[in-house]
Amino acid sequence: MNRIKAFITDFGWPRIIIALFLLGLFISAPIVGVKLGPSFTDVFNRFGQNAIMVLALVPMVQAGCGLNFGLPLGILAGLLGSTLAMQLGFVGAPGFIVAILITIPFGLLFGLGYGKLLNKVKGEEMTIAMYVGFSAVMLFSILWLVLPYTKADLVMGYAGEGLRRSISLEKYWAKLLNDFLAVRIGDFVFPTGLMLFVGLCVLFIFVFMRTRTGTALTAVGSNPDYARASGVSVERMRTVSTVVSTVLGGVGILVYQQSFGFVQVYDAPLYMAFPAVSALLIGGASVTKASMVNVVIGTFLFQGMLTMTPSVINSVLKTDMSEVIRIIVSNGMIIYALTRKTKVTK
Amino acid sequence: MTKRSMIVRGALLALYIAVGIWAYSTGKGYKIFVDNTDPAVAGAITVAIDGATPVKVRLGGYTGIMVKGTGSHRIKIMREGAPDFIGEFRFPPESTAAALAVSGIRPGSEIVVTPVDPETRDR
Amino acid sequence: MPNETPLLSLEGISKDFYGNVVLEDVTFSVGRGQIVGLVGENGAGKTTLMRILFGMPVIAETGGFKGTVSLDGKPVAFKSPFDALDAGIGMVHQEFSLIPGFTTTENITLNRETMKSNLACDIFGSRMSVLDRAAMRKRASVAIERLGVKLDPDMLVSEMPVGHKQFTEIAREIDRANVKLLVLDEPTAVLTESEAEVLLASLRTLASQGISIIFISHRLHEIVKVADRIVVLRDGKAVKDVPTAGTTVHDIAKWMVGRDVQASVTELSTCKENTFLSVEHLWVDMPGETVRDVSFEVREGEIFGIGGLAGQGKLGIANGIMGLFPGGGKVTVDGKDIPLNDPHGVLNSHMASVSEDRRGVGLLLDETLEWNIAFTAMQAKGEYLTPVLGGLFKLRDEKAMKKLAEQYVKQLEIKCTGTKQRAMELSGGNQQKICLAKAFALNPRLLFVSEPTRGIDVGAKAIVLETLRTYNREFGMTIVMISSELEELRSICHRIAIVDEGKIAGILAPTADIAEFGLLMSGEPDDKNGDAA
Amino acid sequence: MTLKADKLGKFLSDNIVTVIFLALTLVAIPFSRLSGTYILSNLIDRFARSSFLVFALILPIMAGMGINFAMVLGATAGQIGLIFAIDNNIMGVQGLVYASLLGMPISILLGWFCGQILNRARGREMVTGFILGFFMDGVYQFFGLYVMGWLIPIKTGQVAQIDGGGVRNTLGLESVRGGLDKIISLKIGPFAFPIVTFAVIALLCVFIIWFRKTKLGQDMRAIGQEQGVSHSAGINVDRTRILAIVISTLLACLGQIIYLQNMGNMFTYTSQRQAGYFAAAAILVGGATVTRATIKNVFIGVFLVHSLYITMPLAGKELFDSAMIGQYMSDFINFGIISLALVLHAWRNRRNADLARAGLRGGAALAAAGGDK
Repeated sequence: MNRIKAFITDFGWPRIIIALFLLGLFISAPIVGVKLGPSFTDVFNRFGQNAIMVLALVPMVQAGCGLNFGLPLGILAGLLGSTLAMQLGFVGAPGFIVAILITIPFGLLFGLGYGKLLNKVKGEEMTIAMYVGFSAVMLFSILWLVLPYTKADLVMGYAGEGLRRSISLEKYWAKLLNDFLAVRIGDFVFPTGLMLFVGLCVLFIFVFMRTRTGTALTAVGSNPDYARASGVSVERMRTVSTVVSTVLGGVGILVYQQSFGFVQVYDAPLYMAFPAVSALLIGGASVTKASMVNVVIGTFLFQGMLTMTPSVINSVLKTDMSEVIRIIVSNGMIIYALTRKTKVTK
Repeated sequence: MTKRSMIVRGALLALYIAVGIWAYSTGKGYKIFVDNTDPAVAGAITVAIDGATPVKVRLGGYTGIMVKGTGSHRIKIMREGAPDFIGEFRFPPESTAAALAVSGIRPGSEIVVTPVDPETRDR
Repeated sequence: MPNETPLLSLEGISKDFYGNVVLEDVTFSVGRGQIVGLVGENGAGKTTLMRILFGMPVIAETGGFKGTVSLDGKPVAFKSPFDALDAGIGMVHQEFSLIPGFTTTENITLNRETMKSNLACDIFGSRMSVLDRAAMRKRASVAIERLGVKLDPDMLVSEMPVGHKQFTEIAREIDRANVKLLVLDEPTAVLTESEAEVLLASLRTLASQGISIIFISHRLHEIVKVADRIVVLRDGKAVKDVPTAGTTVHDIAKWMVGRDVQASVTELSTCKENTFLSVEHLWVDMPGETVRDVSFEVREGEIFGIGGLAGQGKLGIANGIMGLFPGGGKVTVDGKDIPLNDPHGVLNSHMASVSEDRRGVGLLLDETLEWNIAFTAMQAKGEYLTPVLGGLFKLRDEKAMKKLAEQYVKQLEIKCTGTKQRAMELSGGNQQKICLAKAFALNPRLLFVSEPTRGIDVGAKAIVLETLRTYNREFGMTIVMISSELEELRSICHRIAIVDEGKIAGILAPTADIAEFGLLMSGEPDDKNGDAA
Repeated sequence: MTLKADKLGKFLSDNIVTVIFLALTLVAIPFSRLSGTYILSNLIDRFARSSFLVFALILPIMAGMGINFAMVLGATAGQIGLIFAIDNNIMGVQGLVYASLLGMPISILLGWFCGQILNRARGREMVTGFILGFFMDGVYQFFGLYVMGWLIPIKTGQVAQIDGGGVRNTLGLESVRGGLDKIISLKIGPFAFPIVTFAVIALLCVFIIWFRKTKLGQDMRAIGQEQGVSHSAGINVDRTRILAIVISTLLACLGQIIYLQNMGNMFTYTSQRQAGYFAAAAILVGGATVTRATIKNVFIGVFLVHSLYITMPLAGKELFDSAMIGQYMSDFINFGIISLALVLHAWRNRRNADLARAGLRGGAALAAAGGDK
């Protein structure tokens, strides 16, 4: 009994409720006439689509920089990567790889600047990150208009300049990973390539967190004074975590785009950090601790809920409440995490 | 002191309710349907009630104008080639909408306003 | 005094924290208009005694206390400090509790402002009253006048010199309508000598107005100068309660530190003659433990003790040399210059330290014992890493870390469920052993240990000290041990330096007269004004 | 001479956000090719429209809780009030009074709830308040789209969505439009002054000035600087913080009603968030920091931000031949200026702390040097 109680306090009521809610959705889906096969396909696709952006948050949480509301910076690097690769005329798998290769240096650059900035504003990271992300998205909105993109698929039809609001990846690398080695079982399709890529990224972070740097990073988040006394440069570790997070955010949006089929520019990345943050928190992470397990469970629960709610609830209530549920659950989760006392209280 | 503060708080509550009642009763809007079905005078008219922005009503048509509160309202009817008509009417109490036929207006006599069901007349 | 019943009397006060006796049968009283000087080392029980007097919730939470506190002859039991304040007892803390952006007046009348009621009060309560600033200013001026000092009632606290802040605090206490007793905890600690003089004078002024004062200070000559009676606390007991007349600073120092039982001095290792560590003109900016100008030398294989009262800067020495707080000066180890302000560089120079702040700096509370012990060696020296994929990159060597942790768990008798247990779940003593293990894992030739036995039980204390002795004897490790517990230092060290006001007041042999230590700690040079009373 | 330069330098560094913004505006004005009269008459109108909202931020800053991004809760309450006023067909100033009477209790409730949350998120009030605003969006949408029309019937066609479910996304406020502004509108040349709205704003200023002199105001200033000291002096810190948020939320409710009566239409589910973004930008541009804000900051900020809002899109159009660039530019400047202000504040705090410590260090170093001799 006590162990159950301890588990519940540790895991947190909100997560249990969400898990039970999702379970309920899956159970009731066949009853209300929603096919499970396509639903599961959807859940897996959306899991893979979002998992890397959730994963991108982990290094910064572990390094004590809090929830990375500045994720849009990484996303912008990814947008530069995909649009430039398209502009240069790469298609298919090479196109996707070139997009990643372009994304990485931009991610490094943005992450470095962003990390340096966050080091100057310790204590207010999250608010500032949010606004820095917002401003960067708006600055890039101007750039999308003025940068000399020329490819007809990319630019706005009538003016011939400025990117379209959403650019189709149909002729480039749409569903590239999703369809790679995809396994079809009845009406359920398992996106093998997508899962492999996500697995690769998770493995990368898993290994990274076990290197000397990764270990130092965790210690900085756990107790910066201890880390400093052990000869670790706290500022440097925080910057490293920010860079890794930003680069991974860029790769994350590339994976998102290929699954979604479109590149969305202008103010689309504005609020993209929030669903990622809530997914991580739903997975059991706190503002100061996050693990791969949190990423996987959280993304699955959150995306599962987002996929299942509209189909199930709509067929029951004949009204689409999923948006409202999404807003309340995701932001409620963030508030819960922000107001929860962290484990170590000095 | 506590008694005094009880009285003051009670007065405040009463004021809150009173202001609410005042706002509701004097601010409630009602719809006046102005019919322009005067066969004698062909052409559109322009109507302004209580100094609001004038609205054009084509011949044979009608328009709905919101007025604030029951009681007396001023109506101004403008017609090309004729002097402006200014008159007053009272909104029929206990109803939410009413019709005002321009054709029934005779200088000197009272303006006739008849209650109507807004659901049937609207749109 | 014409009045027979004393204003405050404490009778048979005893208090223990979970069996750890802090106060034992303390009895003394304070008469009207009397100044009682309360002296004692850190940990003698002064703070706990004052907490009992003020009814701090922490006392009730830890099981209450024995004995009675009587005010005006009537027993009282305060449930919170606010009750004590209402009863007319004021407290002036060592740290300023003032609001920096407020003026003197605003601080003196804080939360007791003079107010004018208005209609809004009837609706929303008295907090809507408007402050009567003129009346507040008048009250502040009266309080300042009673102190007999010059203070500008309209000056912002943030712009004040330190002394004025202290006076503002005292003025705030005497502004209370019925103040009868003031407790001042180390009020002169942050003051210059001349400021302290003025403060002492105003305390006398207050006493002459009938206000009783309990004056806590480690500056013994001040006590002798201002107090009517002196109470000396040692190890939770009131060992002396004497009138000041005829008492010397020397006497007090002796009562303060002197133990009834002589510490068992064990056999010390013989250290070499060469200088191993040399510190010249070290200054360290560590808040609350500022080191101003410290120079000393430690021989190879020596256990060098650094003692002194809290806040005098002894902790800053180790923290400064280890690069944790900004500092300057010249430090050489084994003839080589040690880079200051560079924790990584220091750890690579065969040095290690055990922090006094176990939970804050010493441990990763949320991580495993393996992490805690191996982390510093991994980061500073690149140990406990194993190459992967033909040396492409290196990963944590969990196996080696586990082995290391197990070795120290056994060696230091660390009580835990396993090396995967999280550090926060261990007891204080075992946590301290983890900190030692972490330092030993670096294989240092010079080890700084700060407050190694603070807050741990007797058994763990013995193991910790024995371990230090063993490492010193068998591996020739040079140890600088910083401790508030003089007896502990005397039992283990070759030489003991006493730090006072950020400087070394003197270096003594452990066998030196106990009173000498007391005098050094109190900042009383042995040669002059020893018998000022 | 150098003293003067020093003073100028200090002034610039203390007001850098305002100065940058002023410079941007001064550059944008000629490019926008708008006449001075046009800009000025627009400014007067917009000043009346939105200053009240910005005042809502002063008290929480005073109480040390930073920018109250959760003021959108109050704005939401105001919008709920307006929805009912429109649905019940209450017109003119009465409609606004009716909306306020409904909105106030809701905003007090929401403010109390928000205060409780922020007390649990000490040290990260701003980000929590921000997310709380998003959270409230969900609750509000639930109310507007599902509760309205289901539990609470919608009476008027122009409030309900075309398909019948809930409140529509854009609500025309013709019946209350200018309800406050037009009671007395003083026309001087090309400029129209909404006298009553100005009077309300003036009244609010008087209230703020008076409030600073009350015991509660003094307590807020105290906890804003030193929570620990205030607590040990017997001030109920938690309660005082909640009160600051409640008053802020209440003012935001009234401010949003004043704002919307001037606009004449409302984006039911997004207007409240715009209010939050705008108010935060305005008060920071006006020279306020996260810890200090005055009435002057509000006025300067409202003027500057609106000058840019008026001129920037047109300047963008003239300069880049693209109205969109101008629009994105103002959004960028809006967010950017908040980031800049927050970064500068956090950075300045650290620098000041370092300077204070360096002073101490100098003393120690000097002592060390003195010890040499």
